[in-house]
Formats: sequence, structure tokens, C-alpha cells
Amino acid sequence: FAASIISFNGPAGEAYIGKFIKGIKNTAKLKGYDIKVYENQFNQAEQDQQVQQVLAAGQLPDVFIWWPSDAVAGLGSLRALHKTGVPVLKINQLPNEQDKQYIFGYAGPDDRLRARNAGYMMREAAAAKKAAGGEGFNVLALSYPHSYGGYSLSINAFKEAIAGSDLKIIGDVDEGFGQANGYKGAAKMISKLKDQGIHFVYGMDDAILTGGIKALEEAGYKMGTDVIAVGTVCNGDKQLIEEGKQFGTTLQSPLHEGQLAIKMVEEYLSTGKLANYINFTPNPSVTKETIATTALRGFDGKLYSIEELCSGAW
Amino acid sequence: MFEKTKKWLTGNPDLAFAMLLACCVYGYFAITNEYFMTGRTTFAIMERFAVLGLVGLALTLCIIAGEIDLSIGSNAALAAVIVVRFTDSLGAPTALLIAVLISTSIGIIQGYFIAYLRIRAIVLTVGTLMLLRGVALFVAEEKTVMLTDFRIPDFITTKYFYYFSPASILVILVFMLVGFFMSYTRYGREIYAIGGARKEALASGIDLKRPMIIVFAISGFCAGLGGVIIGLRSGTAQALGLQYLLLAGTVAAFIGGVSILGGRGGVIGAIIGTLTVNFLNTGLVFNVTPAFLVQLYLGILLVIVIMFQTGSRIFDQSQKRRQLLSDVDLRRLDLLSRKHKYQKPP
Amino acid sequence: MSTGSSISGGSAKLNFLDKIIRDYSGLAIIMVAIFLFVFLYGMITAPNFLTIFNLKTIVRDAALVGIMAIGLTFVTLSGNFFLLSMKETAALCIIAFATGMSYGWGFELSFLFTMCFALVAGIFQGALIGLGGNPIVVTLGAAGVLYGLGAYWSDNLVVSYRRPHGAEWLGTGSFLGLPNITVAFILIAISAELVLRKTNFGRQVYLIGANRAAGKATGHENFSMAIKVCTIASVCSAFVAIAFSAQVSSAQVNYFSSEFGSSGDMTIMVIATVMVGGNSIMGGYGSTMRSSLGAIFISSIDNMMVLHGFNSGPRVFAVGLMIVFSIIVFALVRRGSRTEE
Amino acid sequence: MEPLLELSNINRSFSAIDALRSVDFSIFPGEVMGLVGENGAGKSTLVKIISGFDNEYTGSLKLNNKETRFSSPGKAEKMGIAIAQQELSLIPTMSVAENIFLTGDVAPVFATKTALVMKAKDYLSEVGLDYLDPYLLVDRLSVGEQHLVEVARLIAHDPQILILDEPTAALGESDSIRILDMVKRLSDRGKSIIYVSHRLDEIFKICDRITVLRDGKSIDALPISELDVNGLVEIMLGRELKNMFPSRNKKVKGEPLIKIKNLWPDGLLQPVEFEIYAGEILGLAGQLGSGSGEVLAAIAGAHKSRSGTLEFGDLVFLPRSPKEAIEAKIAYCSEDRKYDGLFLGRPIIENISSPSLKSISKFGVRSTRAEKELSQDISAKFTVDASRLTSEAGVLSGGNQQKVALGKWLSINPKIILVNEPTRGVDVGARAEIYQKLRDLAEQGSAIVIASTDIQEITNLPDRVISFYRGAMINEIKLEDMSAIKILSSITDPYSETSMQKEEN
Ligand SMILES: Nc1ncnc2c1ncn2[C@@H]1O[C@H](COP(=O)(O)OP(=O)(O)OP(=O)(O)O)[C@@H](O)[C@H]1O
Ligand SMILES: Nc1ncnc2c1ncn2[C@@H]1O[C@H](COP(=O)(O)OP(=O)(O)OP(=O)(O)O)[C@@H](O)[C@H]1O
Ligand SMILES: [Mg+2]
Ligand SMILES: [Mg+2]
Repeated sequence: FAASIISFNGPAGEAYIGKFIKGIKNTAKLKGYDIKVYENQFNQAEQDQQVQQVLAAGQLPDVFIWWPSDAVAGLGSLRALHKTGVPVLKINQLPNEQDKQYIFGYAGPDDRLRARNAGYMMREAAAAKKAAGGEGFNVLALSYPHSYGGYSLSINAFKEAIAGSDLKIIGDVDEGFGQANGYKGAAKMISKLKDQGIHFVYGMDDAILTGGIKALEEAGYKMGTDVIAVGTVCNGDKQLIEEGKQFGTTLQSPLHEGQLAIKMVEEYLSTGKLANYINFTPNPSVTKETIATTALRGFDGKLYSIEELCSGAW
Repeated sequence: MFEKTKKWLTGNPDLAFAMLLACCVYGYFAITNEYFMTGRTTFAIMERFAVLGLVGLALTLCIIAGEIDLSIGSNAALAAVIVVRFTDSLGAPTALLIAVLISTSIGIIQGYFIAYLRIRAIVLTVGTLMLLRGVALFVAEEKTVMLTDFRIPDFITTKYFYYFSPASILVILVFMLVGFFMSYTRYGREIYAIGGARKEALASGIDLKRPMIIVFAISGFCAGLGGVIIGLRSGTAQALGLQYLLLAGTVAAFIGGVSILGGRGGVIGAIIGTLTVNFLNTGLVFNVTPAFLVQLYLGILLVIVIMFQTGSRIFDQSQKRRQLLSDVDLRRLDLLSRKHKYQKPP
Repeated sequence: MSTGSSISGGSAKLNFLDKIIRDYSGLAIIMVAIFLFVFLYGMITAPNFLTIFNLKTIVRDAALVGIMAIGLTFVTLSGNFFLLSMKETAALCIIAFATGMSYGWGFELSFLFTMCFALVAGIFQGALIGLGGNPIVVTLGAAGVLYGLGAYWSDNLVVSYRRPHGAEWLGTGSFLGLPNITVAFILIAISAELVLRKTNFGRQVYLIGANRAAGKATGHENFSMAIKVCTIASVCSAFVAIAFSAQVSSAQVNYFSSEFGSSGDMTIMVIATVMVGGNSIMGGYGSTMRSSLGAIFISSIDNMMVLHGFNSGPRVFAVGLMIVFSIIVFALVRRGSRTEE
Repeated sequence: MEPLLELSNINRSFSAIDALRSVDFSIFPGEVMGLVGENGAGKSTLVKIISGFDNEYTGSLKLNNKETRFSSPGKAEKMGIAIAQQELSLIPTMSVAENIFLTGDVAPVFATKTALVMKAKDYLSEVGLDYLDPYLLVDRLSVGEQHLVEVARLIAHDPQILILDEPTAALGESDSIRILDMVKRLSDRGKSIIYVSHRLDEIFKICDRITVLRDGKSIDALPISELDVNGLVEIMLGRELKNMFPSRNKKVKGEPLIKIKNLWPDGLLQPVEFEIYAGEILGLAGQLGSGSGEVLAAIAGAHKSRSGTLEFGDLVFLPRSPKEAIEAKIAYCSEDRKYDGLFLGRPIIENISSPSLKSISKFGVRSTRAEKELSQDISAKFTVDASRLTSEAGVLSGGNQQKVALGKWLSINPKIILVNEPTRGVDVGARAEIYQKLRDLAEQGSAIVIASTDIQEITNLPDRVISFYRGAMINEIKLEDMSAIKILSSITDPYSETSMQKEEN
């Protein structure tokens, strides 16, 4: 093998990570790298143990790829990896100030970019609604748990993007990740905000939003006309966009992320450093109109359709 | 010597089987993976043991007392959050003390309520499981908390005597203390008594409060210490973390051969059970096994243990019956001969 | 006996409230009073809490956990403690159902296919428990195996199927203004209660739960009972899995681990629900109605907190507090009855 | 002389029930005080107060003339009061030695198992168990041995006052004698003993004075010399007891209802064979461990047998579970109603209908009316208050519980009713009722088999007796030969082993 890589990441059981692993493994194979993937069950303590054990085995790779279960909580293990002298690439969770001394770069999505694009998308939709004489611009946000690092990045970027428009956030609920929690959170907020009127919904990711849309429909809202929903990540239900129930999403492909990680490793191994310290995956917007035609070129040079790029029920 | 071993084996079949299982798991990985039987791996296993062992110990004690503490993961998370949050401002020893004290007190309070209300621990702790998560979220201000100074994590993961770290040495000490406590003190015997036969123990004058409070205090202490070790080792802590501890600890306790009926089992079993789980976990990590398969293997391990325990119970029963019948046969011969000799004609 | 009937014969005639005042400590009464005060205060001040729409939301919210709790209640009442494999059964079943649907088998066939898994899981666990295996250990082991099978089968990926499909009516349809899942919850709650009260099977559940040895002596064996109740619990899990899958048109093994409540997993929620209803964990005392109400109670607390604008953190705390609280109150109340423990 | 312990004006009520009403009680050093009274008279409540298990009473308790109040059993024990409660309180999963040193001041805070064993040996030999290995787990011991271990545990505390609450209720004759001997030995050494029992013969054998409780009130303690059995019963009941036992069925007629062939229950030395006739009450006499109970249980499918068949009409079978026996209309009450006779936490009505759910339901759905009728019918027959049918069986007194445990079997119209210890722990009044009921049932054509260790009962109730001794069936005693002496000799020493031993020496 040209080089060996060890990647620490979440469980393949999670749809997004499942695709990511596929991306990283296939690309590594293409490049002739030997890669080992250690999964943990969304559990920082478990991941810490894994790191220890892998280090204990004493078989050091040429590069570590590090996706901490929790951006902040993974710091201890990151230090341990760094101490071995093997370069570390951080992925998925944007590095903070403390991380920087231990990694040679970052590859992965940008929560802010993703949220900002969603904000812009909603802004356009609002403008169109206004032009058509529509009224009501109240936004309900279906959020990640507020304790989760991605929450503040996402909500702030989204707020920035809609600042100055007619849109106004009137509710923000953080029931939890996933469709079931999205449904529950939205259902409660509908009770609360029904009188004020809900006209737009922002889902911090599409899985949450998918649940939220079910709740809205059950409450009698007509999606797409009464309420306009915008999500991100494309890990929810694709059919909702095709049917026009969800206005759009900003695509974030796990497949891409995996490929990008390998690309950065390749760049580092050949040049000894990265041209850009931070490397983001693109976040194109997808709507009903563009969903059939959207495709992205992967880092292996192939063109991937949205079906292949996204996680969730796509 | 041989006789003694045999007697011990028949007296503690569950423990013997646990040992056998541990050896099998270790042996399997030692043979299939060249790095498994090395000092560094042993160190890693001991590091895992430091946390899981504590939880396994706590749950073993609870199960001996005929109860189960579901709140153990939440309690550990709370301790982790507290210690990480306050180490920077108060220094590690103080923060550590506070965290462990709080966890122990939570255990004491739970034990008190369980004894006072005469309810099953599982009933109360299913509530405190959630309650303590809420408290931990509150303490952590719903964020992941983190140290700024990483000398403490470095210290507690330094190697001593090839295989140990300060953390695992501390845990081994805890094990020895608790083991001594359980088998040689009166209070330990009380715990066995309320687990073996609750009603009888109360009737013989044991005050339920003391053993209950002790058990849950130890459980709280172990959870707290476990949480502190995890928190300080990684330098960070999450209020919603450590949920896996409960399940892993329970599995470890059962694999260690503790009887769910209470009153039987011990610290040795807790050690063996935890080590078995650790061997499996570590071995699977070495073989780069996907996470979901770990659950499957643990499930299978448990099923094997259940099969064995059920089998040994059935065997025991049939053994008892055979013993009874052969006793009867002996007595019959004896009686018949006398009857023949001495029965007066009617 | 002639002189022994000096014990008051009328205790059965007193109603619940009188009984509390007569038998129970001031502590219990004060706690209930505080609780009622806080609850009523929260109810009145929460915006839109007391609307029909919100009440429907609360019941709908309680439905999935409630259905599972009803299933588990049978196990608990019959003295067989708990199944710790509720969510893993659901995990395997949701994969089975979605796989069926994605093969285009249609709702009915997929439903039956799924139920086969639930039956096998229930019968297998029940038989082990009936043979004398401890419920906690047996189901802990079964949990690992069931989850592992589900993950292995689905290759740990999302199994999805496209709308329109035959299960939509269950997942997203409604009847007389109530979502069908709510309707199912209500129907299941009522029929479970009827089964418990009116049928021989229900009576056997109580009898065996109250005293297993006496049950055996009067011809009611726990072996078949354990199989039956475990099967009921598994079938309820499977039904929840199907309903949930029908709602989101997809399935994944992790749906029941991470997606129900940020505070713990589904199994713990279900157990908490059974406990909050005040069912006796040792069996023989309680009802499925209590569990259903427990589910609604928990979801209404949560709902009220959301309406007051609390984040998930305080909500976890409050729900935990309420659970502990009601457990303590029930324990205090129950101490008046001599046969507890 | 000053009384060692003196209670005066003790009141204790359980919400609506006044268990004790201004009770006075005293005991002198070295005295054996009998405490008697009907079921529910308050005996257990009183001794629980004395021993610190119950602290919610009013009144004064003086020990050595000092006013005290025990807040916990531990406190009472420190002051030299030890109690053996009605139920055994040994931990079956622990060894004999550990059990002896479980609680109290004598339990060392630190000790190895061996140290405990060494210490235990003395106390064991004091109760006559010197042959016992103290390492043994308690669940390997016989019931009699367990009771003695329990007493050894109390003696280890070196109490001033020893309370025994019905210690012999579950014991056979020879184990009882061991206990009585021990009581005598202790009182000779100056200990005071409070002895609670329903067995009046024992009371008369060992007590110096007797305190009677009636309906929660105490009646002044009387020296034994001023009392005889009938007088005592009169005081207990507040009325005179007529003949407790119903008159008997002189001749049993016709074919046997059931033939027991070659039945060899586990624990018996030999197979047994006998016949049971409709309309009779058959008694199986024998002490604990004689195997009479096992025979009953084996017929009912509740105990394993090596071999055997029942020839029951056309049916030739051996039930493998109680269920099969019930289907064949064989009813069986074990000797321990709390263990498997009653669902204490369920309403009485459910207890009564529990064996016959099938007959009162259609397609598995129960008819509420049929159930009500059935249970009212049965409760009327057994004089259980019908208005209490919906309350839990657990709140009934021992006697009423026994009536329910027995009466529930009427719902299956049994052809054979097997009762082990029909009146264990049941007071005199309820006893007579139960005897009458059994007789009525026999008269109506059922076959009744009772097994009993109570010699009065077994001589006066049955029409025919089969005696058992140490796992062997000895002989059948016809009505005309029945006398206490004869039965006693055939269940205690049928082979004249005592004389045999003499010869051997
Ligand atoms: N825990 C309790 N709760 C309510 N009432 C009780 C309780 N214990 C006893 N009683 C009442 O006290 C009375 C006396 O009971 P106690 O157990 O002392 O009777 P006893 O004389 O020991 O009867 P027995 O001969 O059956 O053992 C009973 O009639 C009963 O009504
Ligand atoms: N909590 C209680 N509530 C009401 N009555 C009680 C309670 N506890 C005990 N009793 C009453 O106390 C009396 C004796 O109770 P106990 O438990 O000693 O019965 P027992 O063991 O069956 O008596 P025995 O064996 O002497 O017949 C009964 O009359 C019973 O009804
Ligand atoms: Mg009694
Ligand atoms: Mg009594």
C-alpha cells in the first residue's frame, strides 16, 4: 500500500456516517491506501477507549482521520493521537482554537455555510411570497439539542442570512435528533404557536424537518402553500421535495465528505502540508426544480447523482 | 488439593464458568491477533477496567442486595461534568472530592428512600436516571465542558509498573477494600442477607436502611469515581454521555456469575465479568469490527451464560433429587432390617 | 371465625379519597397537594395548553410509548418483571416491515411478516423466562441478539420505501379528526383493559402475578403465561415499529435508540411509564389503564414545559422529577395496603 | 419481687382496628410466661412491641423498673430482649454460622468465616445441634433444625427475656420436645421466657403463669396451678366450648372411590398403597418428616413420585401437575396457605373463583354474575362475611384465610379433597367450624383426606387413620381401635426402637 490510514468515526448504523464510510473506503482503495475504520456508538467515552486500544496495539498508520463523537469532548483523545507523532486530519466537526495545535487540517462540512444557504433559500421564498401578495412570515425553527455544538453555529448563521427580511423566528424547539423527535417537537410548537401563525419552518437537518412536516400536515397545514419548509443536509425524505412539501434543502453529502478527507490526506502526504487549512464540502441548494438534475463531481472524478450523494431516505 | 478444587468448583459453578469464559475469550483473541497478548494491550485493558470495573462492581453489589441501580450512568455523567467544570477553578483534588462526594450522597439519598418507602430500587432509579441527567445538563449549562489545563489527564494516564495507571491502581484498591468489606465485615454480611432473603433478614432484626444505604452509597461512589476518571482522563465531559455504562456494567456483572436472585456472587465475579467484557471489546476493536456486532457478540455471550445457569440449575435440581432418593434407599435398608427383627406380631 | 371479624368490614366501601385521608401520611397528602398546585398553575399559565388541539397533541405524543407500555404492563402484572428488549424487538421489526414494504409486498403481507418476528422473539424469551430464567438477564441477552440481527440484516442502512404505499393510512391518516396512531392507542388501551378485567386470561395474569405458587396450585402455570405476556409485549413493540415506519416511510435499527426522548432510550421510557402509572413491579396489582395514563401524564408535563418555552435540559429534569415524585407518592399511598411486599 | 418487665395500659391501633386496648403484662426473672388467645387477639402485636419491632403504641413499658421505649429491634436486643418470630427468619443463602452472627452486639464487625464457625459451635451444641457443620447453607437443613438454629441465634445474644412466638407451630412432636426442653433449661438458668402458642398442652407443660389476650384486652395473668385446659379455653373464648369435633361416620360403604397403587413419592422409603372411600374422612397421621404430607401432595400432582398410579373410576393416571389433578376433580390444600394457598393481595372473590375460571366463563370471557353467585355461595357455606368479598384476602385473620383457602376448592365440585394441616395456626373457634365443614363435605359424598401432626385432631376427626413413620407407611387404624395412645405410638416409635437401642447397649 502507498500509505496506511486509520479513521475514527461514528457507527455505520447512522445513515449519514454509513455513506461517509463508503466514500472514504472506496476513495482510499482507488488511491491505493490501506484504511481501517473504527466505529463508536455516538459515545465519546467509548471512542476514547478505542483510541487507547488502537494506540496500545502499537501499529501506527501514516495518517489519522479524526471525527470526534463530540467536537469538544474529543479533545483528550485528539491529544493522545497527536502525541504519537502521526499527523491528524480532523473531519466533520469544525476545529476550535484548542484543536489547532494538534491537527494539520480540516476537511468536512460547514454548519454555517449550510445554514446560511438555507436562510437565503427561505429568504427568496419569502420574497416570492410577498411579491405574490402573500402574508405572514413567522418562522419556526426545529433545532438540534441546544447542548450540541452545531446548534449555535447553525442558528446564528441562519439568523444572519434572514436578517433584514420579513422573516421572523417565533419559536425554536430542541426535542432532539431524528424524525421522531422532529415530529414531537413540532407537534408541541404547533399547539403553542397556532394562534400566531406558522408560515415558514427551518429544520436544522432534513431528518428533523421530515418529522416536523408530518406534524404540520397532521395539524391540517398544507405544506408548500400554508407553510414553506427549508432544511439542510439532505438526510430526510427526498420525496417531500419532489412533492413540493418541502421547499428545498442545502445538500451536504457524506460521500463527498469521505472523498474529501482522502483527498486532503493525499495532498498532505505528497506536499507535507495543505494548501488550505480548512476545506469545506460544497453545499448546493436543491429544490423541486433542481432535484432531478443536481449532480456533483466527486474527487475521484466521477459524477454522482443526488441519489448516491445523500443519506436518509433518498 | 484435587478434592479441594473439586469442592470449590461444585460450590461455585457460576464463578468457575465465568473464569472459563474469560479464558476462552482471551485465548481466542490471543491466538487470532498477534498484538493482543502484549503489555501495551494489557495496559489498555486495565484502563478500560478502571471505569467498567467500577460500574460492574457497583452493579454486582446492587444485585447481591437484590436490587439494581439504573441511575448509575447518569450519576457518573454528573460527576464527570462536575469534576471537569470545577478542576480549573478549584484544583483537581478538590473538584474530585466534591464530585465523588455528591455522587455518593446521591447514592445515600436513593438508598434511604428505597429503604424508607420499601420500594424496589428499579422503580426509584428509573426516575432518578432522568432526574440526574437533568441536573447534569444544568451543571454543564447544556454544553460540553472542558479543561484548559491538560496536565491532569496526562498524569492519570501515565504508566506505572508496565500495566497500570494511577486510575487503575486506585480502582484496584477500591476493589480490594470492597472485597474485604463484603466478605469479612458484618455490614457486608447484612447486604448478602437482605439480598438472599429480604423478609427473613428484616424479621431477624436487620434494619433495611443500613445495608441499602451502604449498597447505594458504594454504587454512587463507584459511579462518581468512574465518572471522575472518565472526565479527567479525556479532559471533557458531556451531561448526556455515559449512557452505555449501565448496560455494559450489568452485562459484566451477569457474566461474572452474580445471581439475579440476590445473596450470591462477589467481587471476584465482578472482576472476571468486567475483564471478559473488556477482552471482547478490545479484541473486537483490534479486529476492526463494526460497532453493531459488538452488541451482537455481547448478547451471545449473555445467552451462553443464561444457558449455563439454567442448565446448572436444572442439573442441580436433578442432583438434589438423586441425592434424596439415594438417602432414602439407604435408610430403607436400615429400617427394613430392624422392622424385620423387632416388629411385634400384631 | 366468630370473633375475628372485628376488623372493619367497610373498608371496601370507602372511596379512594377517603381512604387516603384515613390511611396515609400527611407527607403523601402534602406532596400530592403541591404537585396538583404546580400542575394546575402550569396548566393555566401555559399558553394554549387547554385547547382541544393541544390535548390531541398530548395523546398523540404519548401514543407510541403508551402502546409499548401497555404491552409491558402485561409482563409486569404477571410477575415477570420487565423486558429490557422492547426497543430492540422494535428495531428488528421495523427493519422487517420496511424490507417487506420496499419489496412491494404491500401492507398486509409486510404486517404479517413483521408479526412473525415479534411472535418468535416473544415466544422465545417467554419460554426461557417461563423455564425459570430471570427476565432481566434473558431479555438483556435477547436485546443484544435482536439488535445485532436487525443491524446485520439491514446492513445498518436506512431501508426506505416510496409513497404512496399501503401503510400510509396508519402512519399519517386520521379518523374523525384524530390521527390513526392516536386511535390505535385508544383502541389498544381499551381492549387491553377489557382483556384484563373480563377474560380468564386477564384474571390469570393477576393471579399468577400476585402469587406464582398459589397460581400453580390452582392450575395456572407461569410457563404458558410467560410466553403469552412476552408475546403480547413483543407484538405491541412490533406494532409501534410498524406505525412509526408507516409514518416516516423508512426504517433504521437506531430509530428507537436515539430518536425517542433525549433523556434515555425507548425501553427506559417505557419502564418509567409503567412505573409512573403506579403498577406494582412485583406483579398482581395495577392495570394497563394506569400505564396509558402514565404515558399521557409524562407527555403532558413535557408539553406544558414546551409551551412555557423551556429547552430540552430543564424538560429532562422536570420529567425525571415528576417520575420520582409520582413514584414516591404511590409508594406512600400503597403502604396503607398490607399486602404490598 | 420486682417484675423484670412490666407493661401497663398499652394501646395499639392500626387505623380502624384496635389491636391492643389497655393491655397490662408483666414477667418475673426466671419465669416462663404463656401468652395465649385466639387468632387476632393481639399476641403477635404485643410481643412485637416488647421486642422493638413496633414502636407506635401508647402506654408504658418498664424494664427493671425503668421506663423505656425501644425504637428498633436492635435497641431491645441491647437491653436483653430477643424474639423468635412466628415465621422463620434465617437467610437460606448463608451458612449456619453466618446466620447465628447476623445481627446484634454479638455479630462481630470484622470476622472471617472460620472465626464465625468456631464461635458458633458452642451455641449449636447448646440447642442440641452439635453434629451440624456450621459451614452448611441453611437451606440444606430440615425445618426442625432450622428452628433450633434460630433459637441458637437468640441464645448467642444471651438475652434476659426470650420471646418465642409459636415456635412449634410447624414442628413435629420430637422437634417440639427439643424446643420445650430447651425452654426449661433456659428458665432454670434464670432467663425469662414469653411463650406464645396455640398448643395448650405445651403451655401447661412448661409455663409458670399464663396471660390471656382476648379481643385486644388482657386478662390478669394466672398461675398455672389455678387453671386447667377447659378453664383456659373458656377464658380465651369468653364462652364454653362444646364438643369441637363433629360426630363420625360409623361405616364407610361400598366400593372405593379411588385406589392408590404403588405410589412412591420422593422422600418415602417404600411405595404406598391404599384406598379412599366416598363419604369418609381419612386421616394420615405422622410427624413432620414422616411422609404423610408428601403422599397427599403426590396424589395432587404437587410432588414428584418415582412411580405410582391412581385408579379413579375409569381413569388410571398419575397427575404430573396440580392442573391435571384439578381436571380430575382432586382438590389439594397445602400446609402453607400463605405460600401457595392464597393470593393474599387479590380480593377474596378472586381467590374463591381461582380454580374454576373455566366453568364460569364462555369463550374465555368471564361472567361477572356467575362468579359472584359462586363466591357468595361458598362464602355462605364457610361463614366468611360476604360483604368482604371484594377486600384483599390478606386482611383476613388466619382462621378466615384458612376457610377461604379451603372453600375455594368447592368451586370445582371436587370428588376428593386433600388437606394438609387443616387447622395450622387457626384458633379454637374457627377450628371447630372447619372440622364441621369437612364433615359436611364428606357427608355430601366427597372423599376427604387430611394429614395432620396434631394428635387431638387426628384422633378425633377422621373415620380411619393411616399412620406414617419416617417415610414408611406403618398401619391402618380402624375407627374402633382409634385412640390417642395407639396413634401416638405408631407414629413415634412403631418398631420400638428405643427398647431396641437399650437391648443393643
Ligand atoms: N400491620 C397491621 N395492620 C393493621 N392491623 C393489624 C396489623 N397487625 C395486626 N393487626 C391487627 O391487630 C390484631 C391483632 O393481631 P396479632 O397479629 O397481634 O394477633 P395474634 O394474637 O398474634 O394472632 P395469631 O394467633 O393469628 O398470630 C388483628 O386482629 C389485626 O386486626
Ligand atoms: N396489615 C394488617 N391489616 C389488617 N389485619 C392484619 C394486618 N396484619 C395482620 N392482621 C391481622 O392480624 C391477625 C394475625 O395476623 P398474622 O399475620 O399473625 O396471621 P397468621 O400468621 O395467619 O396467624 P396465625 O398463624 O396465628 O393464625 C389476623 O387477624 C390478621 O387479619
Ligand atoms: Mg399469627
Ligand atoms: Mg401471631
